Amino acid sequence: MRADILVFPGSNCDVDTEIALREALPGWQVTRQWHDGADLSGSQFCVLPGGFAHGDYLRAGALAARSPAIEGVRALIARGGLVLGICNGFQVLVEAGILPGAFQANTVQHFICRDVALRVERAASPFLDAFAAGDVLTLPIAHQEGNYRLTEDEYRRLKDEGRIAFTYCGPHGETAGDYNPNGSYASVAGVLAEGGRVLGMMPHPERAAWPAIGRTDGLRILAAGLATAMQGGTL
Amino acid sequence: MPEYRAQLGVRLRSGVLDPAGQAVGHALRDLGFSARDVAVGKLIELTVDAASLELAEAEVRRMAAELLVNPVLEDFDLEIAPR
Amino acid sequence: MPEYRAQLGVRLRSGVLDPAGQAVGHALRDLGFSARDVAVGKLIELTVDAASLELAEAEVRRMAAELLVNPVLEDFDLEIAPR
Amino acid sequence: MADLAAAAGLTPEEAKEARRRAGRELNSLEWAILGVQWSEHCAYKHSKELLRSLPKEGASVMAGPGASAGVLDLGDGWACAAKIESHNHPSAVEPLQGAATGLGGIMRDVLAMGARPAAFLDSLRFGPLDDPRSAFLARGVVAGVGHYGNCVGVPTVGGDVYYHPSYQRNPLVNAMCVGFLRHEEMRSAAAAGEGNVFLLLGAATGRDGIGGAAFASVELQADASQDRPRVQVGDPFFGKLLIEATLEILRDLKVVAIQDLGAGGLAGASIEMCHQGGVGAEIELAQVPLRAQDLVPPEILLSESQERMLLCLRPEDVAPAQAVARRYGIEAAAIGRITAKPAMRFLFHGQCLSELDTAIYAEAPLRHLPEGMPVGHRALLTYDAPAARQDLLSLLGLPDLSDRSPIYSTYDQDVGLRTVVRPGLDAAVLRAALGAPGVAVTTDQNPRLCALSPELGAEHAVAEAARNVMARGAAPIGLTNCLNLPSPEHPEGAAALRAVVAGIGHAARELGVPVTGGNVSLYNEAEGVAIVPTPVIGMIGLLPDPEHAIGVGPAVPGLEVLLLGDFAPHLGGSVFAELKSLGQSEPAQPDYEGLRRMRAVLENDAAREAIALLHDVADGGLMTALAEIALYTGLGLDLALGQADALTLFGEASAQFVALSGDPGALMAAAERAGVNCRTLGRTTAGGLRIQSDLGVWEYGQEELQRAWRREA
Ligand SMILES: Nc1ncnc2c1ncn2[C@@H]1O[C@H](COP(=O)(O)OP(=O)(O)O)[C@@H](O)[C@H]1O
Ligand SMILES: [Mg+2]
Repeated sequence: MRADILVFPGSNCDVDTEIALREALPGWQVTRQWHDGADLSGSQFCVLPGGFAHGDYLRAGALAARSPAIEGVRALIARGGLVLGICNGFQVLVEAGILPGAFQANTVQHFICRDVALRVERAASPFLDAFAAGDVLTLPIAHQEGNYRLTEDEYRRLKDEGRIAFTYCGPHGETAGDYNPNGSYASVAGVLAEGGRVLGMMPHPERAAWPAIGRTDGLRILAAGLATAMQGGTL
Repeated sequence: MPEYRAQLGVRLRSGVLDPAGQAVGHALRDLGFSARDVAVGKLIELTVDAASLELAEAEVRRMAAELLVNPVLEDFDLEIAPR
Repeated sequence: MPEYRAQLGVRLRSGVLDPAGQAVGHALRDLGFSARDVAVGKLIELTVDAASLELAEAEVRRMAAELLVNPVLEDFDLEIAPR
Repeated sequence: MADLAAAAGLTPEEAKEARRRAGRELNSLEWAILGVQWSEHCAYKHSKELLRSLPKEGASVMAGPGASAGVLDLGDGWACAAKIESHNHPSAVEPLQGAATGLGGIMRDVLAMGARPAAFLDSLRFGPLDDPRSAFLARGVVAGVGHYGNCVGVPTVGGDVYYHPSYQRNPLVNAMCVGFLRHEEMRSAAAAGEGNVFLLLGAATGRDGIGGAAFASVELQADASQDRPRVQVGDPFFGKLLIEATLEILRDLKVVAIQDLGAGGLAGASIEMCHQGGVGAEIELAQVPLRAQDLVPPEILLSESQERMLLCLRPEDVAPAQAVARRYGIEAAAIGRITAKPAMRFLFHGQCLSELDTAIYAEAPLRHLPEGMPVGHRALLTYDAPAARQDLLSLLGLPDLSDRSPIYSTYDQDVGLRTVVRPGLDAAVLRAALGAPGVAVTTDQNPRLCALSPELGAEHAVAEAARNVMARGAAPIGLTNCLNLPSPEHPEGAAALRAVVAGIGHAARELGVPVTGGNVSLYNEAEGVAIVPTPVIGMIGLLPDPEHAIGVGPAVPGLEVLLLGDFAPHLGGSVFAELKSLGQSEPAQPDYEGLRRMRAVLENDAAREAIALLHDVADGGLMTALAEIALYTGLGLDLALGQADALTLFGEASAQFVALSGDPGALMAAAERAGVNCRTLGRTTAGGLRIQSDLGVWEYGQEELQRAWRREA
């Protein structure tokens, strides 16, 4: 089994993601691939990592979304592979039209790096197999443009289709109150594509995949490939 | 081939929240100015080679559609002239 | 009091490094466009109340000097008209 | 011709000396280069002699002062490169880009040692925040640190910030970078090998920051905006590509020498590399990739365009290096070759513009420091519980003691997966790599103490930095320093420079910590106001097993709260004395013996493992330290302090720590063996902070402390 991390100029969480995937997917081959010339044909799982691809100039993720490597991502999705966009990777997937919506700057107009609480919504996805709806995770965010915009219609559709993966919440899963760090529509922190095999999320699971110091919530998301393989999925 | 200089004014579509504009508006009012309805957009300027003004304009509109403007949030206007 | 709508085009001064313009230029060329000398600036629009066009313009220029434009790095042009 | 020399910032004596050494008149290009090379910023004219007095030897030192960054052995074949540098004047003119390029500059110093940049720290000084200009500068600087660090993919894991009127027009921005490398990966800047090639790697050269080094070496003019063209713009995105390309070239090819382009641009880097290697070079300026085609030779040589490195390579390695650069989309131009003759030959389209001995540029004549020096007084106080209760809340809300998370939460603290302990309290902890050793890192200096006594203040800066890494259980093994001072040409400035160097030297010797390098920033005065002497210390503490550093695990209710160290607090230079307008008296000397003993306690594995959290008593004294523990952990503390007065509650100590422990016996035993006083103060709880003392009993809710600390009135 192979997991590939797509590296764009300016990606800066690619090595971190590699470290975390090795922890999460023992026995898998994990590679980092430079976007130019990337070959995902032997891949079961592709991660678009965090960072500032192309400096986030123009709009976050916009330039990377036009890379030829994105065609490989679309092909992997068509084959039923898993795709995870983390932070900047989520922005790239949105700019590429693979996930809905758009991003704006955080309402506070500056970068935010801190742990947040996330509530797992009712969603069928290999990425969420380890959780029950309502579970509360702690993951760090680190972004400047994480204000995820959806129209009300889009939001309702995603909700009806069970495609909202995470929402920002309080320590006990409550969403009433001031727990939305960046202004995202309805506190949405992560969404799925149809079928649940593509996940985009602003928080960084790879930064919470470090059992030795007690950060582990991200590990369970990154282990999606294992869950799918165990269930005899189509990987 | 003739050169044309294009200028795209990229604005948030009406109805889209503009936190940057709001923040600038606040800051201006804090400084004692009467500013209202502040909007912050982008000004993208570039030079293209094309056989005619029409072709140049068409090329820049394709650039806008393919990369420069995000239609989910943004509108734009275009001015273009020979260089 | 009359209202005026002002539009500031804020550009990097010539000679100042424009990483955004460079990156966008690269991307456009990668997509097969002929774009050159790409510059990314800001477009700031706002409404002011003033007794006359002259006073409105003076007020907006003060806003530019005090907040909107960073003279160390940026130049601007201003268009202003009654609303 | 004398006007060319003067225009380049040289004194008549210096110009005369230059002519004498050259044996001829210099041309305009040579004067321009010399003006930069002999500026204070590049040549350390006033401080070089003094800096020789600092201790540099230590078991861990692999590279010391003189190298682009100091390098310390961490064991297991790992090493840590670290350096701190100022970017004060650029930040006063354009705070965002000034701070951003400060980070970029220090990052490339660490990269030049062959290390992967792994973390930043930022040490900041501003005027009082109720001054709008100071608030503007502070916002811009913090935004600039975040802009560069977050995007370049290097976390910012700590720093310090103080507000003092002397920084109002001359803020300080000191940036520290820490990098990690394997021993065999260490590189030097000494060019060698006749016929080897100089490869200029990175961004194209533009008209950025021309004469920046000279700018850093004069007092700020009232209208600093005239200095605009000297402001540089950083491109962290490009900086990231430069890191990756450079490390790949260093890994795959035999790079003879490498140096970053900083002050003095291409001239500075090439001269330094040749001088260190005792060689010369012939450089063809027409080969330098330009961003603006109309640059003239002096501009090409002196431009301080960011994101560039100069490499000395064997000819056969040039094409492979260029191939790597191309993959990352960055320029790599062969611009010259090494000559055996130790002279710098600068050519433009084949025409020789100048040939001058390397040493003439590299060995600036030193200047003598003028003689001279100043001091303060003392007062007493009667005290009670209500006053004590309120005073703590007031202290926590002071800009110097309040919550720093509004600053560091705008910085990416985690990228790289090396951050074991994030900022928040004392030192941050980094691991070099998965399963590798690591370090605790901090920057410190207290302007209040330095204003009273630059020498004792410098000693306390070292002591505090040592305490902060010790609070993570780390052993201080090396320090880097940035000496921010006013003009050395006035007697007070000269005396302050001498005093801070003496203070750092004294403390470093007492604690056995070598000085691995640093940076001197003089002429920090504006509109007739000189800054408080500000010797910022960046400390590296060794942690063989960073994942088990003190404070990694969570603290829980029911732990014992202990006070370690002799209870000898002092009000001289304290925040409390300032709050109560008591008048200031000179601080006491740091208790070095106490710190050495405390280090012995922390060397004991059982004692270290018994500590859940350790925090030193510093600004604001014992009460503040206790409150900071409650704020950091979210826990309550139930404490019995016994005899208490203003001095014991708020006096500031130099070798005292508060520990939380689930196994106090082990800690007490080790403390007793090391001769460290150890006293139980109480326990951690799930509630608020409750103090019992002979002044009475008083309490604070967690919310109330948080509000005061966050200045939410
Ligand atoms: N300018 C800054 N940038 C990043 N972190 C900072 C800055 N100033 C302070 N911090 C962090 O905030 C915490 C508290 O700072 P400080 O009060 O100076 O340290 P200490 O806990 O040693 O008393 C530390 O973790 C420190 O690294
Ligand atoms: Mg401390």
